[in-house]
Amino acid sequence: MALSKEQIAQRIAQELKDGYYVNLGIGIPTLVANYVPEGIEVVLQSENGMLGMGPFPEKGQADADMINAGKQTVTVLPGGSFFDSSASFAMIRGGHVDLTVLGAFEVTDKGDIASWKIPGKMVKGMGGAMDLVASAKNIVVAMQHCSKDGESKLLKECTLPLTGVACVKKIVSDLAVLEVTDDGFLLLERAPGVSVEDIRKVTAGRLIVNGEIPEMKF
Amino acid sequence: MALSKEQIAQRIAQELKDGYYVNLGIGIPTLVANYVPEGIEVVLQSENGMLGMGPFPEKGQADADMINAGKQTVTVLPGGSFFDSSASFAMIRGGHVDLTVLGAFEVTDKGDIASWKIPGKMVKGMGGAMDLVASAKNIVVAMQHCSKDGESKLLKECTLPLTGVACVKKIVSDLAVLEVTDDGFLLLERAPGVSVEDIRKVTAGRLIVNGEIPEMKF
Amino acid sequence: MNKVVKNASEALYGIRDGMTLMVGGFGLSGLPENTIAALASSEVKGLTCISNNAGVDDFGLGYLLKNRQIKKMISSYVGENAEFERQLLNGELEVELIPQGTLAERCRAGGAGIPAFFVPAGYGTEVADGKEVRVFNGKPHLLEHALVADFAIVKAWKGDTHGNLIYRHTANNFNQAMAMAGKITIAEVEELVPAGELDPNQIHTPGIFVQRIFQGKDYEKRIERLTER
Amino acid sequence: MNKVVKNASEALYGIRDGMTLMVGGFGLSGLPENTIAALASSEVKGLTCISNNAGVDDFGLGYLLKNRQIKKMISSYVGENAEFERQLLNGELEVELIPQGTLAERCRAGGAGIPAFFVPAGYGTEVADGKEVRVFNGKPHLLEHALVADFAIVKAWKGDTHGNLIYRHTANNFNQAMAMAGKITIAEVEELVPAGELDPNQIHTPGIFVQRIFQGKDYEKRIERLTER
Repeated sequence: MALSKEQIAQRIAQELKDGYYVNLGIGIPTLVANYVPEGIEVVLQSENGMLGMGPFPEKGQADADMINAGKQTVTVLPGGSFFDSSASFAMIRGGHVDLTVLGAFEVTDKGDIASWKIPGKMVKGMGGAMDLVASAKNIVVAMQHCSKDGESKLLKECTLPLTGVACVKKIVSDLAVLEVTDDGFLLLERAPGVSVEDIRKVTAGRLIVNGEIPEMKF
Repeated sequence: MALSKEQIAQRIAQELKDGYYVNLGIGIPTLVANYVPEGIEVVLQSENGMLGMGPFPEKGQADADMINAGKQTVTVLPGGSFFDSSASFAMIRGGHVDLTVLGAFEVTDKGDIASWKIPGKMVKGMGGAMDLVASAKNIVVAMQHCSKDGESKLLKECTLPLTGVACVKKIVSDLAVLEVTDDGFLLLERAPGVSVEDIRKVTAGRLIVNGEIPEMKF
Repeated sequence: MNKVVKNASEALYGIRDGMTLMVGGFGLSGLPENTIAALASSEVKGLTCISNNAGVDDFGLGYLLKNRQIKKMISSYVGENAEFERQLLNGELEVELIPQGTLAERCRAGGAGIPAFFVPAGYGTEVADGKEVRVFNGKPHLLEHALVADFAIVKAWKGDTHGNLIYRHTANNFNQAMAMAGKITIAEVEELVPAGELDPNQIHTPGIFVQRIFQGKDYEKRIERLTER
Repeated sequence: MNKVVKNASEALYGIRDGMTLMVGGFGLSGLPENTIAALASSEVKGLTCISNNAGVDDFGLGYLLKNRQIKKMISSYVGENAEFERQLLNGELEVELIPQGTLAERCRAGGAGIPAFFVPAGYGTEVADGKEVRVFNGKPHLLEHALVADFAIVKAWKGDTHGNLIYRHTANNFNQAMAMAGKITIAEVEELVPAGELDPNQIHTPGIFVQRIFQGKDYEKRIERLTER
């Protein structure tokens, strides 16, 4: 059965390691913060200018001067810090963020990603996504494997304008966990009850299946 | 009569305008701070990382964490600030400092300056001088007109390695005030009792004398 | 060294049609509300605004958009504004989109006298169109140029008469880099104090970058996405 | 997220002959005294040290020079050190001189993922030898490259267990930019506090840049040029 958004986030949370600095994009990636494994401490960066982002504020405690990159009101945890946007992207560009999680419209088997613009629709802008994908040491994409009409979003070539090239390292979709390798998408794990064949049918890019593919564990 | 070092500094202080941010080099330029005209407020920058540099500390009040670019202990005035060296040179390089005063071994009638290296002598390094001369909006050089053996230091071409090219705007020597123009050194003022002819004799670069040249006033 | 002006209108002295403005803030946070309001009630038009976002319909730069005072927006994300969309689709507004980190760094570079620098962001995308590409450490980078503005308009929490500024929390955002890059930088602050009252170790924007400062009033500090536990 | 190590020796774990080190400080101010002392009593040699100055004979990097642990110095000003001069004149030491502002910016760029940038400093001088020249706004500029280091060693006033740092007065100097550019950044502080005790608005170096931190001891904080009124 395909994963829910929460389950995708939960699976991505297993990629976290103790001591990681992590940037979580808008949407499913934001949910990852709810599933940080026991005994692991990570620091969340928000690219508008904070480290140590905490949960949303208690009712009545919201502060207009403390928002995240999605413009939501947030809190700061002990050990956090605030800084200007050029310093924030110095951290990102300089490779100091250990893991970046973001959503995508499409990815390719070479690690290209399209996530910001759909021709014919109003352009909202790339925000920090191009900076993040161009510089992150480790990028995990959280996405649906197919569009609503069942078209694969894991492609040989993106059909939409690119956000970055050859940058995605891992994909956690509602159906599978895949690693981007020189030879294409290496299938690592299946969603519970989803077969390799199910995944193969909806993966338009090169798919590599080596031996037995385990189900994801939660 | 040739000016003393204090008089050179005093004359340069007349170049200060209210509201100026000023960087004073080591040596004679440092003395300029003692002659800021009445009613004029300037802020001194020290390129290691402070604005609002004040006088030397009272006896027993020196703080190892508060030094100027010459490594002397100093104080900070109300309205001052501390910052890192990259921010400090951002101010300098970005043209935010209104006036830079520094010493020189040699200058040319095109505004080139040599101030950091004497072949055969131990090289100490350029410190911040190259950054300062390359970016200052307005550079005044405080210097002796001649070497100890009477050789002119206001030349057509520098004989020593350059600190910067075409950057000096004005020179206050012990003998004269000169402006660097497209046509050479324009003589603006004479030291008291020094004749135009005296100056001409020890100025190897192109000297322009237009009409009556007034004596400096203190 | 007193840079205090009475209010936003006085701070905007010299602004003219067709000028380039940097406007600090991210989303609706850290916006120079008073100065934007004064601009909106002025006649100035044909502005090029460099600002990470374009406000919402009835707040921030949305006011200037509604009045048709903006000719061009240079931003990284502009997606919350119906009037913006209408003008863009009608060809009444030019838009240049820049990756957020590149935008921040281009502002800092403008203030820091660095005319151009290389970054990896945007390589292989439409952002790279017409830009010089060079490989460093095996990775392609784009040459990006500094941005400067006729006026930079920023908002800080506290400021002093010398123009020193301290921002609060994430309301710093683009204000600090933009404050460096204005030929004239206007700072409005929630609390204006005499020089000497701010700790010189805690200044985010040293006064050398600020030409005019005033105490703002009636801050609405609107929250775009109130999110509670 | 506890980055605290016991002392300088533990902080230097992994340092090897021939590595490149950035060492914060300006003159003798803001020097990582404990870490330099631990280096001096270690066997490590063949170091390339990036530091604005080279210490004096019996303080700062002078200790390492005396021990012949430094192969090359990259600095802007090195003029206060007789042993340095002796080694240089004997060809025992390499020296690369870089304008001070360019040096600071190259360190920041190394930390900020900007591989190269243009500056006007040094154009027309020997510093320009072999460098690309390009004219921007009618003014020639040199292309300068980022600096990074295997270890950056910095000194702060206060720090917390997450590695957040606050500098005091002009003892900030090169520490902040260098802290960004170390593959491993070691911070020694005069006062180490638990995470949460420092105001998050006043952090000069966010902990993300710091891998190891410890509370230094017995700071001499020598004054190079005591000047009183």
